[in-house]
Amino acid sequence: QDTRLRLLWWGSQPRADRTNKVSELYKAKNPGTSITGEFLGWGDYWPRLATQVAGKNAPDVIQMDYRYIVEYAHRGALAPLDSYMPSKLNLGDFDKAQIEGGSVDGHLYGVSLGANSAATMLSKTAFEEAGIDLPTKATTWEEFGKMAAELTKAGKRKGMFGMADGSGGEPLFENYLRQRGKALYTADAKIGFGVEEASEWFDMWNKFRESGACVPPDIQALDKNDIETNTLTLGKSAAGFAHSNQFVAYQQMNKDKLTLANHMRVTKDSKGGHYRKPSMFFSVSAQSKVVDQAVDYVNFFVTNPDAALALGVERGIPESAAMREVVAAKLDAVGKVPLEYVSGLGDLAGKLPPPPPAGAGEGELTLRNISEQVGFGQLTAADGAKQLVDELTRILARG
Amino acid sequence: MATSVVLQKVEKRYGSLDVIHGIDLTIDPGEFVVFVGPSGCGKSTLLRMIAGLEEISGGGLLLDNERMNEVAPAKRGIAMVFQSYALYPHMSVYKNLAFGLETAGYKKAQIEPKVRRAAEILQIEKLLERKPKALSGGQRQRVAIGRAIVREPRIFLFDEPLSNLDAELRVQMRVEISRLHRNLGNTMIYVTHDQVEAMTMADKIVVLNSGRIEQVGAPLDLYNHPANRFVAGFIGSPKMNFLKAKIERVNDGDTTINVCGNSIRLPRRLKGSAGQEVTFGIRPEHLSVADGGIALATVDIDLVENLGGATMLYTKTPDGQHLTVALDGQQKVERGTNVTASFDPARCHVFDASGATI
Amino acid sequence: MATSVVLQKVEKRYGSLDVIHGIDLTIDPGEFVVFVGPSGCGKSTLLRMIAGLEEISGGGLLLDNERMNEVAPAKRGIAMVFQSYALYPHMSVYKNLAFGLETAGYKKAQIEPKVRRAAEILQIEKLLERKPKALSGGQRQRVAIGRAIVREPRIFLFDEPLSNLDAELRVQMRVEISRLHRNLGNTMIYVTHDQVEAMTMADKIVVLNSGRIEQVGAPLDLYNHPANRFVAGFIGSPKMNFLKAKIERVNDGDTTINVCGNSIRLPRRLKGSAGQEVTFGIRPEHLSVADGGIALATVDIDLVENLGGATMLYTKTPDGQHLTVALDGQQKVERGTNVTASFDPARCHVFDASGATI
Amino acid sequence: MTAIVTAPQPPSDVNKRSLPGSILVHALLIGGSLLMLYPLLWMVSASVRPENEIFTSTSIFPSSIDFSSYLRGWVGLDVSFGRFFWNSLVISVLTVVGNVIACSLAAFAFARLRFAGRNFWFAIMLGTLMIPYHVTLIPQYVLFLNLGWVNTILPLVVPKFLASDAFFIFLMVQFFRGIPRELDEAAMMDGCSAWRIYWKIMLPLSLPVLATAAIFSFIWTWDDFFGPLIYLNDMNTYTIQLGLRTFVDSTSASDWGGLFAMSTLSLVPVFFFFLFFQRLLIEGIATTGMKR
Amino acid sequence: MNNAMRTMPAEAATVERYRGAVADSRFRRLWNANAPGYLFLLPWLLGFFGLTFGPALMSLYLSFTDFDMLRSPGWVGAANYVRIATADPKFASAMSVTLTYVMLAVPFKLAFALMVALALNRGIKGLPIYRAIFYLPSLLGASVAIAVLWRQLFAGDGLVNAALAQFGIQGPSWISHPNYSIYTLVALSVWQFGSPMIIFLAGLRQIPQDMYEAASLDGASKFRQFYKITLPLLTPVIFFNAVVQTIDAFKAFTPAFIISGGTGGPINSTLFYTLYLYQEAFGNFRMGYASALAWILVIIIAIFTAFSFLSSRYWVHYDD
Ligand SMILES: Nc1ncnc2c1ncn2[C@@H]1O[C@H](COP(=O)(O)OP(=O)(O)OP(=O)(O)O)[C@@H](O)[C@H]1O
Ligand SMILES: Nc1ncnc2c1ncn2[C@@H]1O[C@H](COP(=O)(O)OP(=O)(O)OP(=O)(O)O)[C@@H](O)[C@H]1O
Ligand SMILES: [Mg+2]
Ligand SMILES: [Mg+2]
Repeated sequence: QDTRLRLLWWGSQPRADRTNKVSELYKAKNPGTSITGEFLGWGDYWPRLATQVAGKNAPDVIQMDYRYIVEYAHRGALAPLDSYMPSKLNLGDFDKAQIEGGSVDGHLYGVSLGANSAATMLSKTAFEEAGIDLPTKATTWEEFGKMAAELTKAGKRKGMFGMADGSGGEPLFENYLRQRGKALYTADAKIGFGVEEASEWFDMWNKFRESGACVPPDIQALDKNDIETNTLTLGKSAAGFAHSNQFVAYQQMNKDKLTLANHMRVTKDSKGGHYRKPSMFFSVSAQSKVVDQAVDYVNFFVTNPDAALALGVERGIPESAAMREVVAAKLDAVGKVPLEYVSGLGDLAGKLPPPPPAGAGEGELTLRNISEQVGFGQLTAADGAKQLVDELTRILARG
Repeated sequence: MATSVVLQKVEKRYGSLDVIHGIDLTIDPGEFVVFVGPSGCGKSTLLRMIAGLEEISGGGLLLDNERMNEVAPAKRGIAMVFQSYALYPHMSVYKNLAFGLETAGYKKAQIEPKVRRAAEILQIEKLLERKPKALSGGQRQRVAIGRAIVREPRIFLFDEPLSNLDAELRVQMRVEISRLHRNLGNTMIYVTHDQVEAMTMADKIVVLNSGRIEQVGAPLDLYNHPANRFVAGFIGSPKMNFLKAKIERVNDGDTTINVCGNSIRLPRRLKGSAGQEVTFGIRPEHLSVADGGIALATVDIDLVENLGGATMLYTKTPDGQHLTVALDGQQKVERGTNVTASFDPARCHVFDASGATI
Repeated sequence: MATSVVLQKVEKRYGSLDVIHGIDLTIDPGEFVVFVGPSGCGKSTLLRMIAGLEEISGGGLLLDNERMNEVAPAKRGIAMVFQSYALYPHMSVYKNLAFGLETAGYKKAQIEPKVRRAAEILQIEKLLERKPKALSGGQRQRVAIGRAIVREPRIFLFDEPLSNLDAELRVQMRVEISRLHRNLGNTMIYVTHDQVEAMTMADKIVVLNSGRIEQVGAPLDLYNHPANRFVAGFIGSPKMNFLKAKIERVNDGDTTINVCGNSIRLPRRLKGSAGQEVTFGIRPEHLSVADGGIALATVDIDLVENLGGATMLYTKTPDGQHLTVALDGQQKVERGTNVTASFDPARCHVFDASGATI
Repeated sequence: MTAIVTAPQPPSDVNKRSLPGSILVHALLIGGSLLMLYPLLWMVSASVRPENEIFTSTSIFPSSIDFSSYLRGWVGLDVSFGRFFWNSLVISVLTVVGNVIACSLAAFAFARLRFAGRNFWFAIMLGTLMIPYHVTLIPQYVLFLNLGWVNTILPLVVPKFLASDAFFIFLMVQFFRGIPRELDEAAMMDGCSAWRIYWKIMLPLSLPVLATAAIFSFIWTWDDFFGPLIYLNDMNTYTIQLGLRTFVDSTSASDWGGLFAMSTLSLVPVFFFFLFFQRLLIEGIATTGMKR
Repeated sequence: MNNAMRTMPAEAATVERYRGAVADSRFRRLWNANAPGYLFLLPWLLGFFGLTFGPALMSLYLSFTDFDMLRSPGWVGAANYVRIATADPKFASAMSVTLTYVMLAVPFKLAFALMVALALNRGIKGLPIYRAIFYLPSLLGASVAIAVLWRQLFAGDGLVNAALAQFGIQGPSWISHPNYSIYTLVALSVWQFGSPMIIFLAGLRQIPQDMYEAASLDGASKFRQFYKITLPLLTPVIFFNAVVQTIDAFKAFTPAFIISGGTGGPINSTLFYTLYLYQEAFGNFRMGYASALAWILVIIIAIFTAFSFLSSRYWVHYDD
């Protein structure tokens, strides 16, 4: 009896090429299985997935994001995978914390396909042109602000500022909060910070704006939260904020030589802002009629060395220690940068926060919105902070 | 083929505006009926109601004794020449003519000779490939006629079909339509403003006025015995002269009336009484300026129109009333002079105050 | 106001189709010129070229001696009544009439009386608020006339303006247009198929045939002295009778021709020679069946048309040619009987083989 | 009989424009054209320039030219772009046919036929124009899923044959109303059924609006992406727009060069479709030859 | 010509043929009066009841539920509507953004489309090419290219500011400034004037030429011809474009989606109503709520449309 597996993921052709190769490998080992893979860009992916799930026509294997896994899991769209461990789903050499990352309410709903971390992308070329040293692991926000302001003043490139305005960037804000011992969200789906932190955060960026360290608000607003509109890509800033696994893509779009750095420290001794984040999961649809085979495929995907070789670090650094080694040996220079970055975070890295609660997506937009209001001077930092906390509270309460 | 048409108290309202006020009319199978009447009196509306293009606001329409009010136009078996032509602008003349036949399911081979024959009759053979846009007004009108006559409907409706044709062509077309009527024997209803057409073609003329029938009758009846002043004035061109008059004396076999200050004895008894104000009517062609007949008045000539075959004198009576005199041939009369108009008392008409002939 | 119109070898081609073949014509300032001709001969085209609506393919158009070929219609100072009316469907009758005046920059207060006066003349006062689609054919035509006459242009062009009006209205309108011409004194060009209009209104009639001028002249000239057979046949209704004839003898003061087997002496010298085949022309109204005149032939009556004021006899000569006789009044003649048609030799016409009058 | 060739119409505005005037008109039009052409030029330029220049450079002149993205774009995806062209073409052409036929039928009913409830249905028809499609998407998806139509072109095509595009119905109603009723009446007198009037009178006289509907149907379907996104899963059934979208993912490495190269190519068929059908935007002739 | 008609055969059966046409019962009469209309409407009716009505009804039902797309909907009564009316500041802000957009984009776009259509309606050389070029912006639809292009035009260092700089004006980044971003979307909408333009062109073509002949003889200048003849006779098409463009503008989604990347930013200044609806539905899994939003929009559009139809009696001229 033939088995048909349907896969759905977001990404572009390079990712598809790699994924399809794994499917070929899998089919070679499991004759009688046919696999159809569908892929779309990030923005198109979610409406299609939602529609298919709503229509009870979901694919068997679904690529999931950290942000949405709770939403889908909570609503029963995903199949819990605990019962398949460890015999069918062998995550033995996975980092425990990363397995946790795919768990909601104590059940495993997603197998992490790779890890990344929030990162600061820097234009090495621009810093060198301006004669400014690149930040180090010890650099604080205050120092970096000065460096960036200097770079702006140096004015080597028309319209280029030191850094992007990160005040509305959720990963960056979360990093800041974690360094201060707080969190964006708590495990029980509450806000993990107070007005004070937020207010200081907005204040800090206000100062950066004043000093010319970061781009003005109307330039920052060009950023649509994707690679091609990041101010770094647009040549408006020498530093931008993104995720480590996007480094290759950023480099591809940029004439300058880029490099990765951690997010700056709040104080000299603050630590633990970063974390290894599951960049994406494979989940199995609860509607699937072939859950067993789907799980088997996922297992193959993350534990087979040939598969790992085919995938590389395109989806992030493999979670399996064994696979990591297999992959590391074959990486080129650009490919190595994110790998080394994530593994070299040291004390900057901390524990994986719980998956964001339902409503996190709206929360992200809210942060962005309020940061813009502060940026454009429509709200003071303090008012912005208050409003942020209020609104997030309301959103979380609504769920 | 021939079909009777009966209108029973037919009315037409556009919103609150009554344009046809209850018309009763019976048209026998195979009759040729001409509708005449002043512009705007409702002739076209009547035709359109018979055709089914206009809803009948009140009353009934029977064709062959079947009520037709609600029957679709296409099912009534009527062909119509529109006053506005309404040619199909996207079709060649040939197609325009052939369209009705195609619709009726005729074969190409049957259609071709019919269309050619009609085109020949209408003298538009050379235009068959043209679109209506490239035709002159009269040519369009002929196509419009052709579109109706290629078919063999129960009833033909013609709405001023010859109005834009030259005199010669008009005569020819008139003859052809009469011939068609003779050959097909179907019922024809024909609207015209042309006196000659009305007089020569009609079995029966219906005179309409403001949505009412004034008189129905054979052409010469209407000419000779108009039921009222309106019909008298409308039938015949130039129009009948009307003069104020007063009955002086009514005898058994004659009546004396006073017109323009002259007492005139008419050799018949009028339904009126002495002293009654009446209108005296006499057609211009029944007046003469030669000797003979009874003198009506000596009139001043205001205007002379020389038509070639006839001469019109527009004159004024001593008491200032207009009088038109039609004379044969080209007459050497001068404007400003005066002549004595005389008439044959058998040829005059008298109407009472309400307009009825007495 | 009055403007001269000169056409110099004016031609019109639609693609490869010539419809006007080089027309030369001079119209004096203030003249009233009537164009007549068979349907499709190019009358409307000529008007449209004068108006500037149709490109002139060849030749020149001068208004007041200025070349106008390339001047925009709006700048020529012309008002025109379209054969197809071309009323503005979205404007009320009032607006239709006022449009030209508004365009010319008249004030509301100046426009109102002009429009009212025109409406009164045209008897459409009651319709001023209506849209054209709620009008009868004749009412539309009157609005089309009104749109031209409210203005005071250099030149009026009328394209069969009265074709859809009833006889009475037509006479009234004819009088009004003549009056307008008298009052304004501007140049008028008028196309009509109506003999009476042509004869009574024109200072000068232009007879067109297939895009060429056949004759230009005063109405009675054309009637009495047609230059050729075409004009003779076209002017006058019913149409002139044409019979085959042969010249027998040409003398100084008279000519003898043979018509229908009768030798007839005409009291003038014809430009022809003995033995020549010619055409003999005599108008129906110049034939009689009474005594007097020269007998033409004894003819069989095919058809009698009684028009009320006149009677038409359609007859055949012994050698089978058609002959129409127009008689005054209502005659009691029977179809199938025969009568002797006689005529006045001064009134007949003779044409050579090419059609020219001799 | 020899056919008489009717001449091309004289220019509609009889008075010829003066030379300076026509230069001015052309200058304006050319200036406007440049403004309109700019995105196309930019796109072409983006398709041949180095990828790391696309988003930074404001000039439309590339620093170097490289046509490789055309090849890469055409064959770079799992399925050749030719396939997407074919799919788009099939769907678009069927849509054109469906819309023109079905919408004109409905429009004819609304514009010309009298029947009980006409105004009611007309209002409903307009109402369907107002509902944002996002919220009917899922119920409709479920419907098509139950019909077994998902992953075929049926959900994209069948509704067009059922006049689902109220826009076109309304458009045609407006134009049909401009055709003189007397022509219908003449046809009725010629014995025509409603169908024949529609087919022989209405449609031929509505060429401009039918061409308009055809142009829009084609272009909008060609450009449509949400419908195919939801209903077409298998890449072999993808349309051009879906194909284009698979070049880019905002969160990972994208093939921008390929995207712009194929975007440029994808314009070619629509452009020619437009050029062809706009020729049918001819002079309306419905009222010629009529006394009005 | 002569007695040609004589040879035409008479059709004996005609009388029989017409006899059957007479309506003989109430039902038949009803059928005769209504059948053609409904037959022509049949495809649409099938489509409506088969494909549109059900989903529309469903979405109406969903608007009274907490449907999240993934689980079965649960009835919440009017809660969604109550929330929209009382506790949703984004609803008000999205509505005001949308209304601004409608009020600006529709008239400008129509005016522009009409202007260009008029310019392209003359007998000049190269017309088809011009028309195609002017349609081009609409051809590009809502592609990435447009997003980039608009940034190039309206960003801080864009062409618009470069032009303004010639006059010594230092403009902001229009496209990403909360005070101006909506206007760049209006500009985009106006720039994509192709479809109303084509419809206008088709409409212009339908105006009888003899109207212009009559008007030019009445001495009317080109301008007067335009606004006394062209405009009134074009009103059915203007009306159509106005209604349809208004509906479209109310439902505008893609321009904001591509320009703001789906965020509606900066500061919700481009958060169109349907964008908000989309965010609620697909971003926040509140399909029930989104459906309620949708039906409120339908009602608002319907009111506008009904108003247009009522007013059309006074200014739209139909020839039939
Ligand atoms: N657009 C055209 N293309 C080709 N031929 C045309 C065109 N318009 C008119 N004609 C032809 O030119 C000739 C002259 O037409 P015109 O309208 O001037 O005739 P007319 O004298 O006004 O006739 P009528 O008395 O019937 O109105 C006609 O034979 C007609 O068929
Ligand atoms: N749609 C309408 N709404 C209102 N009144 C109308 C409408 N159509 C026609 N009428 C009026 O009805 C009357 C009769 O019109 P009809 O067309 O039947 O006249 P007619 O006798 O044919 O005149 P004509 O000889 O001028 O063609 C006219 O007075 C006209 O104004
Ligand atoms: Mg009439
Ligand atoms: Mg003419």
